[in-house]
Amino acid sequence: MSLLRVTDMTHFFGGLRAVYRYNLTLAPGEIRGLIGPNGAGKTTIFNLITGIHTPSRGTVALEGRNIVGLRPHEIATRGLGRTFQNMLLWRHMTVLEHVRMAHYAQLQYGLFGAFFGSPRRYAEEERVEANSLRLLRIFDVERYARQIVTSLPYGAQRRVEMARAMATRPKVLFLDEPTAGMTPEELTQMIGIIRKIHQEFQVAILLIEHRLKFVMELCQRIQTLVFGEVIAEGTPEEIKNNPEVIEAYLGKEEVA
Amino acid sequence: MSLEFLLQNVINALQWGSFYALIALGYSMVYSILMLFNFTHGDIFMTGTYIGLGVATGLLALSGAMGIVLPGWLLLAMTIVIAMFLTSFVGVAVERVGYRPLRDAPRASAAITGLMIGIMLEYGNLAILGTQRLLFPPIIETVTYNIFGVFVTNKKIVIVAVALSLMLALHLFIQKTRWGMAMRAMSFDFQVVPLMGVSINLIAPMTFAIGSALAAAGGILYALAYPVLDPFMGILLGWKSFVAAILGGRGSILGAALAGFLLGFIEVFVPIVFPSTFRDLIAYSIILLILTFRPYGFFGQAHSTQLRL
Amino acid sequence: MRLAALWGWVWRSAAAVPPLGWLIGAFCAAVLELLIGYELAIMLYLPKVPPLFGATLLFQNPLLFPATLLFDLLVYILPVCAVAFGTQRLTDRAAAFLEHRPTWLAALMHLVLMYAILHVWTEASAYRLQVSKLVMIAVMLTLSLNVINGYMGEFSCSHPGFMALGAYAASVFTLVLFTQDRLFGPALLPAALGPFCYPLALFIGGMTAALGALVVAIPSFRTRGDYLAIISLAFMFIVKSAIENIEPVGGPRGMGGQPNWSTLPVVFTAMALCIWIINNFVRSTLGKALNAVRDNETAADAMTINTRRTKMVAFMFGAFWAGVAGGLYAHEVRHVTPGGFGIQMLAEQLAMVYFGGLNSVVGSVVGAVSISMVSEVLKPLGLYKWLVIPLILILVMIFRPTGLIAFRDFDIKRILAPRKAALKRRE
Amino acid sequence: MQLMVENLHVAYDRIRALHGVTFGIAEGEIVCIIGANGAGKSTTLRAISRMVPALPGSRMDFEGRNLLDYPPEKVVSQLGVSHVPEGRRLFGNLTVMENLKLATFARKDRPAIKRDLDLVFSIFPRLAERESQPAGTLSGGEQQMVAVGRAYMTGRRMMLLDEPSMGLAPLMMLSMFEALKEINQAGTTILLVEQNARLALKFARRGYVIENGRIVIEGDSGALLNDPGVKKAYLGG
Repeated sequence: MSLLRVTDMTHFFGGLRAVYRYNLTLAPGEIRGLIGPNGAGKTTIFNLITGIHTPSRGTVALEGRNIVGLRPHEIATRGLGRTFQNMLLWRHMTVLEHVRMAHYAQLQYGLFGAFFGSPRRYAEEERVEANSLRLLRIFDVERYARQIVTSLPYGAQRRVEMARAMATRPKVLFLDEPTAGMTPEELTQMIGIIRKIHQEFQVAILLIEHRLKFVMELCQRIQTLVFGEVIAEGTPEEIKNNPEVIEAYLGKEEVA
Repeated sequence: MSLEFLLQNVINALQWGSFYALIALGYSMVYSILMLFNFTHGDIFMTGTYIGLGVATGLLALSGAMGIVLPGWLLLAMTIVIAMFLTSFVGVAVERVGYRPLRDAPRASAAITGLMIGIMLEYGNLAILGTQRLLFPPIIETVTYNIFGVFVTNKKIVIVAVALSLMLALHLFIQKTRWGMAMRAMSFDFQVVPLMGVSINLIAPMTFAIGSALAAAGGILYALAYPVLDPFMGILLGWKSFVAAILGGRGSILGAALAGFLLGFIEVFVPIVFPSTFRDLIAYSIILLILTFRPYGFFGQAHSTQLRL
Repeated sequence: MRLAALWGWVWRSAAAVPPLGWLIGAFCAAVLELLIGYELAIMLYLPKVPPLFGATLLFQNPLLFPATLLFDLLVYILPVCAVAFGTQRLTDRAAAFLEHRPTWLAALMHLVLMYAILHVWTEASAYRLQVSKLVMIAVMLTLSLNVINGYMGEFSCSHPGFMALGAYAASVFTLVLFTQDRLFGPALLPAALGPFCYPLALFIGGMTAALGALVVAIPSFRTRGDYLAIISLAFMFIVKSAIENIEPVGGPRGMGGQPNWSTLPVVFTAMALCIWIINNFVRSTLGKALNAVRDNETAADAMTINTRRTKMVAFMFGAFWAGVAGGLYAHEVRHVTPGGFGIQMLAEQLAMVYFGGLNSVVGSVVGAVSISMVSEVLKPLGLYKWLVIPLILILVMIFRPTGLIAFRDFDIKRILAPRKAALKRRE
Repeated sequence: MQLMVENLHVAYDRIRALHGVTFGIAEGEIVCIIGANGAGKSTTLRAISRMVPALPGSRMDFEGRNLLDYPPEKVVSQLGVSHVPEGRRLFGNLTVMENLKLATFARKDRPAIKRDLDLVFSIFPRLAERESQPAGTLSGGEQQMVAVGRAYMTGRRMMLLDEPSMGLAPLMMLSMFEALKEINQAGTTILLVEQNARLALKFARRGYVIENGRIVIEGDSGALLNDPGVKKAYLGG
């Protein structure tokens, strides 16, 4: 059974067609890539699926249940975790607080516990902290745990954001350009980290990427998006040799 | 309710609307340029009125000393122009001292400085002029016309006419001049404006200056109708106009003017139906409802409502 | 250079004494003042015991200032330091002992001691007592406003409105039930029961304010920032003019004759509860969700945070404490008018929050205490006071735009920890 | 060299974006900077036009004058360095003509303004047709024309272009680059930053490859096109 199924998703911003008849079937544990030039609508697709915008047409089903129209936090609670292209971190919070915060939906102690500091609260918070530290260790940012997130190096911030997304216990993880602005070493490291979380958490991953090499190495299947439409879909090999993709993505051969 | 009664109140509403609209324009302009509210504006209105008082008294004394009897309308025109000119410097000073150092700070902090400068203006006025209330000199004599049973004073006509023509002038300035063009551009995207070779430090003070000048004009018109001045007069009118500016949609000049008049109408017509003590209650309730269901006012755009912190 | 070294030495030795030591020192000073304060004042040619450390005399009668300084030195500074440093070893051991007991025990001990100090100190004059109570109420207001404006980052202007709701609801409750009143007729219950039901009255005041906060909280789902600021401002004006139009509660003339139940222990307990609960809340993950919503709502949503619930909780929670503070205030000044809950009060509260520091419990306490104090000190200046306070605030905003002590967690455990260990840890 | 950038360091919010970028452009040249997303391309341009502050130790000279002495609006109006920002950033509420006129706000030379306007309209005849239309209602390609035209009107010594091909259809891209060539021939030095590396290198004479805030490769376009390092920087190796 497919974990996430998007059918005929279409969206307009004003009169502008941002996404047109987008389809996606994601099996559990799959890593799928979404590539395309800037402004092709990749991030919009993420925003539509995760509920930031509601698609004009089409359906999105997670484990067979429709999630269109749910509020973003409800969708996230059901198992869609994500990172953002420009890293939406909370600028006054520490790294540890970021990851703890993402456990929000898993907390049971309620307002009463928060106000009066019930023993249950401390028990739960302790568990959350332990889990957060574990995640930070996996993403190799444990040493920054008590620092304010804006004081971290760029690559570390990216990893904090991923750790934060993993703390929501996603079934599908959406990564929006996880390697933007990274050095080659960090890039290699990131490939390792993504592989690791893929194995450790058994999570399906949909990732938007710019660097073809990165996508080719990680993904089993790749979709290419141009002007809101999928123009090609297939294995990395197929995509690499698809003339339309080459034209859209690298610039026309005659031009070059 | 007779037609005459209705018309009578329409004129009153227009008069009040003129005050609100003139002040609201200042809030709205500064907002559209700098994305922050000039909370000092109500007190700049007050300061402008007092400056107007000074100018009018000075002019009267001067013409008296020189033995010339100036016609009332000329005196009024001169008072308005000179007071507008002088008050614009107050606006520029407020921008320089209170807002420019805080341009990159959280906007709430700028709001606080604005409020504080306002308090300083109020109490500064008290400290300088003392606690007795001053009377605005009667520059023009009241003449009442009876037009088909509707009583209209010449003052009301002057107030509405001057307000409307100032608004028209502002509109022309913003639409036709290159300064106005720069202001419109800045309201759309102020970060790119320097790339056009236009300095933000030029446009921002100018906006404050224009807003303050309009507030001064509003103040003198207000004093014409209600000549007893009070250092705290800016609070009530200022906050209401501020609300009108929001209601119009922030940064929208047309919206601010319309909302100002709307507020005038609400305030004049509510006491006809309800007890007059309900005036504020109903006015603010209407505003709250409008903003709850139309969160961006009449003409506002839904961009960047986040507070920077 | 030498001055810096001296300062460092003072700082280091002060840091070596745990809070317990300072509190005991302060208690001794307060007792000392009660015993010999008057005689000492006479000896120093002071007309009476300086009510607020002589600060109020600063502008009233500057010539007396040296004498008051001497008074402060003899009665406060020297005894406090002597006791604090003298008992250092003892108190540090006590702190170490308490460290391994439940935190509430240690906190309670310190609170009791603090109350004792206040109790003794406010014996001296009714003025001191009233100022202390009003400052504590201001602390509650500032802290609860900080929840909305600092922790959640909305510019809410409705706090005087919430406070008015609380003040009126609590007053109506006590006036109807326990007093023979001009507006509500004879008491329904014996007055002796009153003080016991007073917490209930305050709770009702708080809940009324919290319900009122829904009017602001619900629009906050759709709009933020400036528009919400205006909605909250409109709410404040609506509350004010609505009360003005309700004749049964006195209309614009206001309501008076509340029983004087806002005694020092009541106000102190309310403030301690307020600080404790708010601090508990903002340090929990549920409370930090406020910060997440403030710093980036989209990210908060994507991280499973129910942003609507969070906003609603912040507004209602903040309003609740404003309501409680309003109830206390009404029973302290014993006459409230709707006009009192207006722009002026709003400006004062905002000043306290932004002066003290956003997103910080300590900042709120510092802001409320210092602005209240400055305001008392400058009272003799008359209206010039309103030129000085704004100027101070403008300078603070320019040089520290988020306030003096902003974005700081208040960790009772760490503060009460024994010093020896703490110092060692720092090295 | 018309523009000399030496050891340029920039940080946003304490995070370093550029670590000592050094390069130079001679008058009349077309030079491109290519690199991956987030490598620091836009930041370099923004530092030159003084939109972001450079850290101490950085040096930037334009025609013998120290760029660091100039605020952003004076870089434009006094030095004649214009900047087409990423995403075009037109004033959507102003008409096309107003957008172009605003760009001459600080200029006093009326005849020259007229001449420049004519040139813009001759390069982009479409704009003349849309003169009184609000810029926000134009198509992506037309908006890019306004952005370039507007930049040309502000200062003609040098033009900094941030991703001029972004979001354009292939045919539109080509004609945009043709137009840029014309502008270059009219005497404006061009420094552009591009994600479409082949197109950029074809168009420019020389190129720099930026990676993690440092220039890692530089050379003639022809050489760069065949350089394995370029493929690595651009395609992620």
